[in-house]
Amino acid sequence: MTHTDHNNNSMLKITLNLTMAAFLAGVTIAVVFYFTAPIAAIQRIKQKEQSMRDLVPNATAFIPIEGQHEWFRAEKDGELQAYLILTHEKGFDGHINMFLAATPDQKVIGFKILSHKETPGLGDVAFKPKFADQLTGKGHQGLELVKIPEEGKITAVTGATITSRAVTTAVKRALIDLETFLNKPKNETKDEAAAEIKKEHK
Amino acid sequence: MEPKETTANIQKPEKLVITSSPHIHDTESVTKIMWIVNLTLLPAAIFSVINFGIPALVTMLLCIAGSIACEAAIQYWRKKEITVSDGSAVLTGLLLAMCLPPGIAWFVPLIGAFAAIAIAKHTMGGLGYNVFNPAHIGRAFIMASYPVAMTTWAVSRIGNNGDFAGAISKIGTLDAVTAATPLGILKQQGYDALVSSFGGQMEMYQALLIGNRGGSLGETSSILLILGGLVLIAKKYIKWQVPVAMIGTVGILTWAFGGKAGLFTGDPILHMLSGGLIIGAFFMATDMVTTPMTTKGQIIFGIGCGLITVLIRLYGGYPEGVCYSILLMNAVTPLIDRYIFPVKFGALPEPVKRS
Amino acid sequence: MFRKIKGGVHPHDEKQSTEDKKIEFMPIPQKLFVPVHQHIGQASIPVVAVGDMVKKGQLIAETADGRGTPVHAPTSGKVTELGNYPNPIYGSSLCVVIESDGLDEWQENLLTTRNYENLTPEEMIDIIFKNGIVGMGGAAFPTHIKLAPPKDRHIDTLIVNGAECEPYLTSDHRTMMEYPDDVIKGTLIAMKILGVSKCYLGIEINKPKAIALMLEKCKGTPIEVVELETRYPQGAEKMMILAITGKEVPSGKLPMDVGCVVQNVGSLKAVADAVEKNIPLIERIVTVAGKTVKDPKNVMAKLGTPFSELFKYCGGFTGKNGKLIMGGPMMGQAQVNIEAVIVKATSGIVTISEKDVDYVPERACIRCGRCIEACTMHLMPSTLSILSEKGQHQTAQTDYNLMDCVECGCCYYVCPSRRNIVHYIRQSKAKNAMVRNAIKTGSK
Amino acid sequence: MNLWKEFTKGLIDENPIFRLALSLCPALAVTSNVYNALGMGLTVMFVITCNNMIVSTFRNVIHPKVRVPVYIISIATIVTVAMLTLEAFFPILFKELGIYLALVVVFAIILARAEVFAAKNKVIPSMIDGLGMGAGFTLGMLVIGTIREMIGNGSFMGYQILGSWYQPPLIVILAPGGFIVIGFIIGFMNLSEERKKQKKEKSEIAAGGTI
Amino acid sequence: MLTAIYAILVMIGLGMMFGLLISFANKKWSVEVDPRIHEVDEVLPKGQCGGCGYPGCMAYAEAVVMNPNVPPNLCTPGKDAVAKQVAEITGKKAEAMETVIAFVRCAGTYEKAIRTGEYKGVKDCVSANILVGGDKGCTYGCLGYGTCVKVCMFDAMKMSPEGIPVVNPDKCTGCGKCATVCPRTIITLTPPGVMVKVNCNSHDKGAIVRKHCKAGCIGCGMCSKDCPYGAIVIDNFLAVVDSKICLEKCSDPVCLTRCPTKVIRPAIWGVVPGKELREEIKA
Amino acid sequence: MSEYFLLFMGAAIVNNFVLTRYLGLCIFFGVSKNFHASSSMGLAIISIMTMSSMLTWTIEHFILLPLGLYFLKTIVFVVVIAVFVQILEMVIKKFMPTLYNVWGIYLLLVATNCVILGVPLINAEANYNFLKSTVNALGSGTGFAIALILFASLREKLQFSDVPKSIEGLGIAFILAGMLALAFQGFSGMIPL
Ligand SMILES: Cc1cc2nc3c(=O)[nH]c(=O)nc-3n(C[C@H](O)[C@H](O)[C@H](O)COP(=O)(O)O)c2cc1C
Ligand SMILES: Cc1cc2nc3c(=O)[nH]c(=O)nc-3n(C[C@H](O)[C@H](O)[C@H](O)COP(=O)(O)O)c2cc1C
Ligand SMILES: Cc1cc2nc3c(=O)[nH]c(=O)nc-3n(C[C@H](O)[C@H](O)[C@H](O)COP(=O)(O)O)c2cc1C
Ligand SMILES: Cc1cc2nc3c(=O)[nH]c(=O)nc-3n(C[C@H](O)[C@H](O)[C@H](O)CO)c2cc1C
Ligand code: SF4
Ligand code: SF4
Ligand code: SF4
Ligand code: SF4
Ligand code: FES
Repeated sequence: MTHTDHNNNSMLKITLNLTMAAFLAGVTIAVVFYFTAPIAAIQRIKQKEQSMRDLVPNATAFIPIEGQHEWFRAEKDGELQAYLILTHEKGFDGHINMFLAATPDQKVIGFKILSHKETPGLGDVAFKPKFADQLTGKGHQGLELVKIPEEGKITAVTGATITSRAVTTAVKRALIDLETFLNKPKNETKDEAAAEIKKEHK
Repeated sequence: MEPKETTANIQKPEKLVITSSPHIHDTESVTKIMWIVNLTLLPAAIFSVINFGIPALVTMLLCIAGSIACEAAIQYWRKKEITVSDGSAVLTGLLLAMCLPPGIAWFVPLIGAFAAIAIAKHTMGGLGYNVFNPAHIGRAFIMASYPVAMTTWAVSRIGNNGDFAGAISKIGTLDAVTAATPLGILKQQGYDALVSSFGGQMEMYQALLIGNRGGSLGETSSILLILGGLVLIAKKYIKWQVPVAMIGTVGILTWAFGGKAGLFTGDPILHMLSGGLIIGAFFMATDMVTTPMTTKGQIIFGIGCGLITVLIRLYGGYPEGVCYSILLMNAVTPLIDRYIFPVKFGALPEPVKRS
Repeated sequence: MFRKIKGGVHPHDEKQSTEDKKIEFMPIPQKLFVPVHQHIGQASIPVVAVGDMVKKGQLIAETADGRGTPVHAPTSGKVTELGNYPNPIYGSSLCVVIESDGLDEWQENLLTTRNYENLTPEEMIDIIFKNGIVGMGGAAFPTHIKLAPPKDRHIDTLIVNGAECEPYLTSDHRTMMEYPDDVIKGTLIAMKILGVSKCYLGIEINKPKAIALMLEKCKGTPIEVVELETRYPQGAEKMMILAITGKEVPSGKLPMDVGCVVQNVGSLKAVADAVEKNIPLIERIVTVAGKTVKDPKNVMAKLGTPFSELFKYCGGFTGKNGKLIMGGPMMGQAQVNIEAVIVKATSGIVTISEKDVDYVPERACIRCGRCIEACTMHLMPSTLSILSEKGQHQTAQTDYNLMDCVECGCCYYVCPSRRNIVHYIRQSKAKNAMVRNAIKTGSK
Repeated sequence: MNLWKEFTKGLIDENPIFRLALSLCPALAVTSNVYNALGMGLTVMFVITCNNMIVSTFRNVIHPKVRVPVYIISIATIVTVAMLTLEAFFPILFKELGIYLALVVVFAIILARAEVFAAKNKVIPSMIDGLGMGAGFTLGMLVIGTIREMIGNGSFMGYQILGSWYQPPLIVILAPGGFIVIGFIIGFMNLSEERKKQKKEKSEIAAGGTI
Repeated sequence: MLTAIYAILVMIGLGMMFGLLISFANKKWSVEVDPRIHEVDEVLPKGQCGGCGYPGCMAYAEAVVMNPNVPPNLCTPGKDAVAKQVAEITGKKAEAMETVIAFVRCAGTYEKAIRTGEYKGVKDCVSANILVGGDKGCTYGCLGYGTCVKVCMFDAMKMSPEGIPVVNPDKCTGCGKCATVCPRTIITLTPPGVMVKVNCNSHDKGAIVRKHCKAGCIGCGMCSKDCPYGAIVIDNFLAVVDSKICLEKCSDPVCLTRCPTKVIRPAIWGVVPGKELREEIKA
Repeated sequence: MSEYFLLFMGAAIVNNFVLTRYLGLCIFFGVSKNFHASSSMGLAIISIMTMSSMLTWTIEHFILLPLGLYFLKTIVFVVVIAVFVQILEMVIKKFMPTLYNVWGIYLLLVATNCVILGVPLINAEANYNFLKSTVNALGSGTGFAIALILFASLREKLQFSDVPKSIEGLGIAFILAGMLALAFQGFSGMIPL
C-alpha cells in the first residue's frame, strides 16, 4: 500500500490531482465540442427540414411565423403551400409531439410524430397511414373520434383509443389555433374553441 | 443425495413406523380443498357457457389443458412427483379462463396458461411457493401481450330480457358479436350511457347480479359466484372477512369518489357487482398461497385490494383493476406477513402477584 | 364463565373402548427391566449389583445430584443384569433387570401409616422425593421440585389436572373413578405443602361420570370442580391455567410465576400413597388401547413391564400394527421396539393399525394459515417448520418464539399439506440445544 | 499474461450483464430492438476501453483518496466526447438512446473495470480487458435485443422476419417481458454450465471409481 | 470558441474546488480503520464456515487484528498457509497447525446394519435421533440422513448409496463442522496419514453389536493383542486407535487381518466401508 | 398543490424508476437480497436523490445554462454528486456512527449509480423549476424505495421456495422483477405526464 508516501503533502496533492484531471477533461471536451457543435447544429436543422419536407414535399422554403413558437409557412417560390404547426397532446404515456401540416384553408395535409412514449406495436399504430389517412383533408369541425366506425367521423384504432384521441385532439387544437391566428380580430372564436376542446378532452 | 430405501435388510417381519407426534390427522388435504374450490366454481362456469356459448367452453378447456400440460411437463423435467391430480393446476386454468374474454383466439389461452404455470408458479417451485397469483399473472401477461384481443368482448346471449332458452338453443353457434363491458362503457361513455344500455337502473343491477351481460367468461354471474364463495366460507377454506373487506372497500370508495357530481354520488352497487370484483374477492384474494397467513393480515390484504381496484377503475388507464390490485397486494404480502402476526401466548404478562 | 382457550382442535376422543372398564391388576411378569433414566434430567445411579436379591419397594437407583429421582424395585426378586435395554423415551438406556421371584414381597418396615396433618411441608417434600414421585401427566417432572417453589414465588392456586384431553387415554379418568379419595387426599396434601387455600379440579365435560363423582366427593373440601370444554389441548397446563384462572402464563415463564401449580390426578394419588403409607412409585395405571388391541383396558402395571407383556395380557392383537405409541396419539412417542417398558410417565400405550397409519408424504406449505389458527400458543407453526427445513434454527428461536411451542401437535393435525411441523420444531429445538451445549462446553 | 484469455473472459465467464449483474439498466432499457442494443453496446465498449487505457496510464500518479472522482472525471469526459460525436454523426441513434447515453457514465461495469483491473495492470492488458468486457456487454445486449425483437416484433434489425401470421406478444418488448427474458437467458446459461459440470463430475467419478 | 473556453475554466474551477474540499474533509473528518483488517479478510478463504469460532471470516479478521490474544491460526480451512499469512500481517507468532480431516466411524451400511423401524420423518439425523433414537438398530451407528453432508461448506462429504457418508480428503479442511452436528458423535477429526482407523462407534457388548450390525466392533481385542506398538486399546467394548503412535511407528498394519468383523480398515479414502472391504484387504 | 402531488405520485408509482424506467437496476438486484439492507438503502436513495437534485439544479441554473455549457451537464453533475456524497459519508461516519451503520454504508454505493444521476438529467430535460425538481426527485426516490423494499421482501420469501437450481439467484430475481413490473402495469396510464 502506498498510503504513507502521500501523507505529507496530501492536501496539495489531492487538489492538484483533481484540478489536473478536471483541466484535461475540460480541454478534451472543449476541443471535441468545438469541432462537433457546428455539425450537430446543421444536423438538427437538416432533420427538422427533412420532417417538414416529408409533409410538404413540393415546398422550397420554410419560413418561421413570427410570434408563434415553431410555426412555419411552407412556401414554393414565394407561394404559400401549407402551414406547419408544432403541436402536442398527452397520450397513453407522456406527451406526443408532432408537426401538423395544414392547407392554407386549414385542412389537414398530414402529421409527423417527432417524439412519443406510446406502446410500440400498439399505441403507435395510430401514427401509421391506416389511421392517419382518415384525418387527411378534414377541417377541425370534421375531427370527431368514435370507436365504432361511423360515416364522416374518425374511427379509433382498436386497443389504442387513447392514442387515437390524443392525435386527433392535437390536430384539432392546432387547426383551431391556426384559425384563430389567421382571423385574429375575432377573439371569441378562440375561447369557444378552447372550451370545446376542454369538453372533448374530459 | 437421499439414501436409497433398500428393503433387503428387513430383518423383522413387522416394522413399526416411526414419526414424530402427533399420530392422527383430520381429513383435510390440499387435493380435497382444491377440487372443492373447482366444484364451487363450476356453476358460474356452466352459466358462462350458456351465456357465451361454445367459445367460452373452448377457452376454458384450452386454459385447463394448457395448465395441466405445462405443470406435468415441468414436473417431469425437474424429476419431481407429478401432482396435476391435486387440482391446483386445473383451478389455476379455470380461474384464468374465467377472467378472459369469451372466444378469444386459440393461442392466447395457451400462452396465458404457460405464463401462469411455467412463469408464475414453477419458477418458484410449484404449489405453495409462488408469490404471485398464477392465474392473474397469466391474465396480466396476455393483457400486456395482446391488449386488443383482451379487450374485445362478446355480447351476452341471454341478453337484457333474460332469454335463457334462446341462449341455450344457440349454444353451439360461434357468432361473435362484440360489445363493451359495463366498466368499459362507464369509463368511456359515462354512467348514463351505461344505465341506458341496460334500459334502466334496476335492470342493470339485476343483470349484474344474474350475469346476463358482457364481460369476462366467468365474472358475469355474481350470484353464482357468491353462492360458491359461501360454500367455501362454510367449509372454512376461506375467511368471510376477506371478500367483505375487499368488496366493502370498493363499495365505500366508489360511493364516495365515483360520482361526477361530487362526493358520495357514486354508484357503489354497480362497482361492487361489475368487473371481476366478486370472483376476485371470493376466489382470488383468498388464494392462500399468495395472501397473508393471518386473518388480520388477510383483512389488510382485502382492504388494499379494494383500494387499488378503485384507484385503477376511477383514475387509471384501464377500466378494470381487480387483477392488478391483487397482483400488487401479492407483492405486499411478505411485508404484511412480516409485521402482522399473532401475539404469542403469554406475551402480555399480567402482573405477577407477590405477597 | 371461564375463559376459553383460543385455537386447539377437536379430534375424535376414542375413549369409549376403555372408559368404563375397571382397572385390572396385571400379574407380575417374569422379568422387569427398570430403567434408571425415566424423565428429562439426570439419570439415576444403580445402587444394586448383579445377583442381589431385592424386595418390593427397595431403593435400586439413587439420584446423583438431586436433579433426578430415586427408583425403587417394583417387585421382589433377583437382579440378573445391569445393561442397556429398550427405553421408551431414550431408545435404550441402562436398566436394572429384576427376575421376579413371584412373591411380590414388600421390603420390611417400609410401609407405615401416617397422617399428613401431623407432618410439616418439609417432611412431606422429603417423603415425596424419597419415594420417587414424578408428574404422571406426561412430562414426568419431579413432583418434589414442583411442590417446593422458590421462596419469592407466591403460590395461591393449585390446579388438579383431570382433563385428559388426549384421545384413547382413560387412565386419569379411571383414577378419579376408582381412587377419588386418594386423589382428594393427595390434593389436600399438596395444598398443605404449598400453603394454598384455593384449589380447582379441572375435568373435560366428556367425562360426566367423573365430574359427578368428584363433585360429590369434593363436598366439604376446599376443592372446586371445574367443567372444561372438550378441546385438545385443554389439559396442557398453560391452557388449564388460562381456562380456570383467566391468567396467561407469560412466555418463557413457569406456572408458578402466575401463582399456580398444576398437578395431574395420578400424581396426586401417588403423593397420597407416599405420604400416608410410604409407598414409593413402583406401578402406575396404563391405558392399553388402539384399534388392533383385542381387549383394550386399563391396567395397573409395574414399572419395567415390557409393552409386549401388556399387550399379551390384553389378548394380543387382532391385526397388523403400523405404529406403537407410548402416550396418546397427539403427544405420544412412536416406539420402534415392542419390548420397551412402562416408565413413570407412561399413561397409556396405543396402537395404530397398519391401515390407519395413512402416512402421506408431506408437501410444501400452502400457507393456508390453519396451523396458525390451531396453535394454542399463538405461534406461526408454518414459518417455524419452514425455517427449520431450511436450517435457520436460530432465527426460529429469536424471531418466531420457537421455545414457546409445547409440541401439542394441533398444527400438524390440521395441516392439509401434512407437514411434519412438530417434528421440524423439535429438530430446531434439538439443534439449537446442540449449539448451546457446544458453546457451553467451550468447543468451537 | 495471456491476452486472449483476458479478452475472452468477459464474453461468457465474467459476462458483465449475465454474470456480474452490472450495467443492467441499458440491458433492459435499450434492448427492445437490435439496432439500439448494438449502438449502446459499441458505445460502452468504446468508453470502457478508452477509460481503461487512461486509468492504467495514469495509475501511478492518482492519489488513492481521489481515485474514484478522478476515474469518474475520466469516464465522464469520454462519454461526453462520445455523446457529442454521436449527436453530430448519428443523430437518430443519439435520440433513441436518450438519457441512457449520459448514464453510461455511471455504469458500474466501467468503474469496476477501472478499479479492479486497469488500476493494477499495464496499459495493453487493460485495454484488452476493456475490449473484452465491452465485447461481452455488447454480446449480451445483442442476445437480449435479438430475442426481444424477434419474439416481440417478429423482426431483426427492423426487417420483418416472421410472417404476418405471427402475432407477437407485445409484452416481450415492454418492461416486464424484458425482465423475464433476461431471467430466462441467465437460467439457460446456468443450465448449460451445470450440464457441463455434471458431465465433468461424472467422468471424474468414472475415472476414480469412488463415491 | 468562447463556450469552449468557458468550459475549460468551469472544469478547472470545479476540479480545484472539489480537490480542496476533499482534501480538507479528508484531513478533518476521515475515520481510519485498521487496513490490516481488510488485508486479513482478503487472505482468509471466505468459506464463512465459522470454524474459527467467529460468525464469518470478516469477524475473525477483525478479532485477530484488534485483539492481541486471538491466535492467527484459528482458520482451519485455510491450513498453515493462511495462518502464516495472517501471522505476518498481524505480526503474531504462527504456531504450526495440526492438519486433520474428518473420519466417519461407522460401517453400518443398509446391507450390514439392521433398521428396526420404518422412519418416516424429516430427513435429518438429529430429527431421527430425537424420536426414541431413530430407526437404526445400533444406537451408536450412523443414521444415514446426511446432516453432516448438508453442513459441510466445502463439499467434502457425500452420502454414499449405501447410506454412510464418505469424506473426500482432498476437499476436507478439517473444520469439524460435520462432527459438531452429528447427533451420534460418529465423526472424529484424525490426521490424514494414519495407517488404520476403527470404523465403529459402538460401545455395546459384542453380542448386542452382532445382533444389530455385521460390521461392528465387538470389542474382542484381537487387534490390540497383536499390535506390536500398543496403538490400539479397547475402551468399553470399542477398539480405539492412538493415531499418534499409529502414524509415527506403524508400517505394517497386522491388525487389519486380525479383526473378525473387518471393522478396522486402512485409511484409504473413497471406499465405502463394507462391500469392497474384503477384496481390498486381499489385494 | 395538486400538481405537485400528481408529480410525486407519478414519479413514485406510475413511472416507477425501476419498473418502468429501468434505472438503478444494479442496486435493485444487488441490495435486495437482504431486507434490512434494502430498507436502509431505500432511505439512502431518497435522501441522496433529493439532495443531489437540489444541488445540481442550482449548479445547472446558475452556472451551466448562463454560460451555455449544456454539454457539460453530464460530467459536472456526476462529479458534483460523487464528491458531495463522499464528503457526506465522511461527515456521517465521523459524527454519527450509529446512523452510519444503518444508512451511511450505502451512500458510496449509490453515489455513482444511474438512479442518482438519472433524476437530475430527467429534471434538466423536463425543464422543471426548483421545487418541481425536488418533488420529482423525492417521488422518484420514494418509488425506488418502495419497489426495492417490496422486492427484497419477496426475495426473502423466495429463499424458502424450491426454485429450480438453474435460475436460482439472479435468474429468479429477474423473473420476479418482471412479475412485479407486470403488477405495476396496472398503474399505467393513470397520471399521464
Ligand atoms: C401494455 C399495454 C400498453 C398499452 N398501450 C396503449 C397505448 O400506447 N395507447 C393506447 O391508446 N392504449 C394502450 N393500451 C390500451 C389501453 O389501456 C386501453 O385498453 C385501450 O385504450 C382501450 O381499449 P379500446 O381502444 O379497444 O377501447 C395499452 C394496454 C396495455 C395492456
Ligand atoms: C427446566 C424446567 C424447570 C422447571 N422448574 C419448575 C419449577 O421450578 N417449579 C415448577 O412448579 N415447575 C417447574 N417446571 C415444570 C413445568 O412447569 C411443567 O410442569 C413440566 O415441564 C411438565 O409440564 P407438562 O407435563 O405440561 O409438559 C420446570 C420445567 C422445566 C422444563
Ligand atoms: C399438549 C399437552 C397436553 C396435555 N394434556 C394433559 C392431560 O390431558 N392431562 C394431564 O394430566 N396432563 C396433560 N399435560 C401435561 C400438563 O401440562 C402438566 O404437565 C401436568 O398436568 C402437570 O402435572 P404433573 O406434574 O402431575 O404431571 C399436557 C401437556 C401438554 C403440553
Ligand atoms: C380458496 C382458493 C383460491 C384460489 N385462488 C386461486 C387463484 O386466484 N389463482 C390461482 O392461480 N390459483 C388459485 N388457487 C389454487 C392454488 O392456490 C394455486 O394454484 C396456487 O397459487 C399455486 O401455487 C386457489 C385455491 C384456493 C383454495
Ligand atoms: S406450534 Fe407448537 S404449540 Fe403451536 S400448534 Fe404446533 S405444536 Fe402446538
Ligand atoms: S396448516 Fe400446513 S399448509 Fe397450512 S399454513 Fe400451516 S403448515 Fe402451511
Ligand atoms: S455421521 Fe452422523 S450426521 Fe452424518 S449421516 Fe451419520 S448420523 Fe448423520
Ligand atoms: S467434511 Fe467435515 S471437517 Fe471436513 S470440511 Fe466438511 S464439515 Fe469440515
Ligand atoms: S444501476 Fe443502472 S446500470 Fe447499474
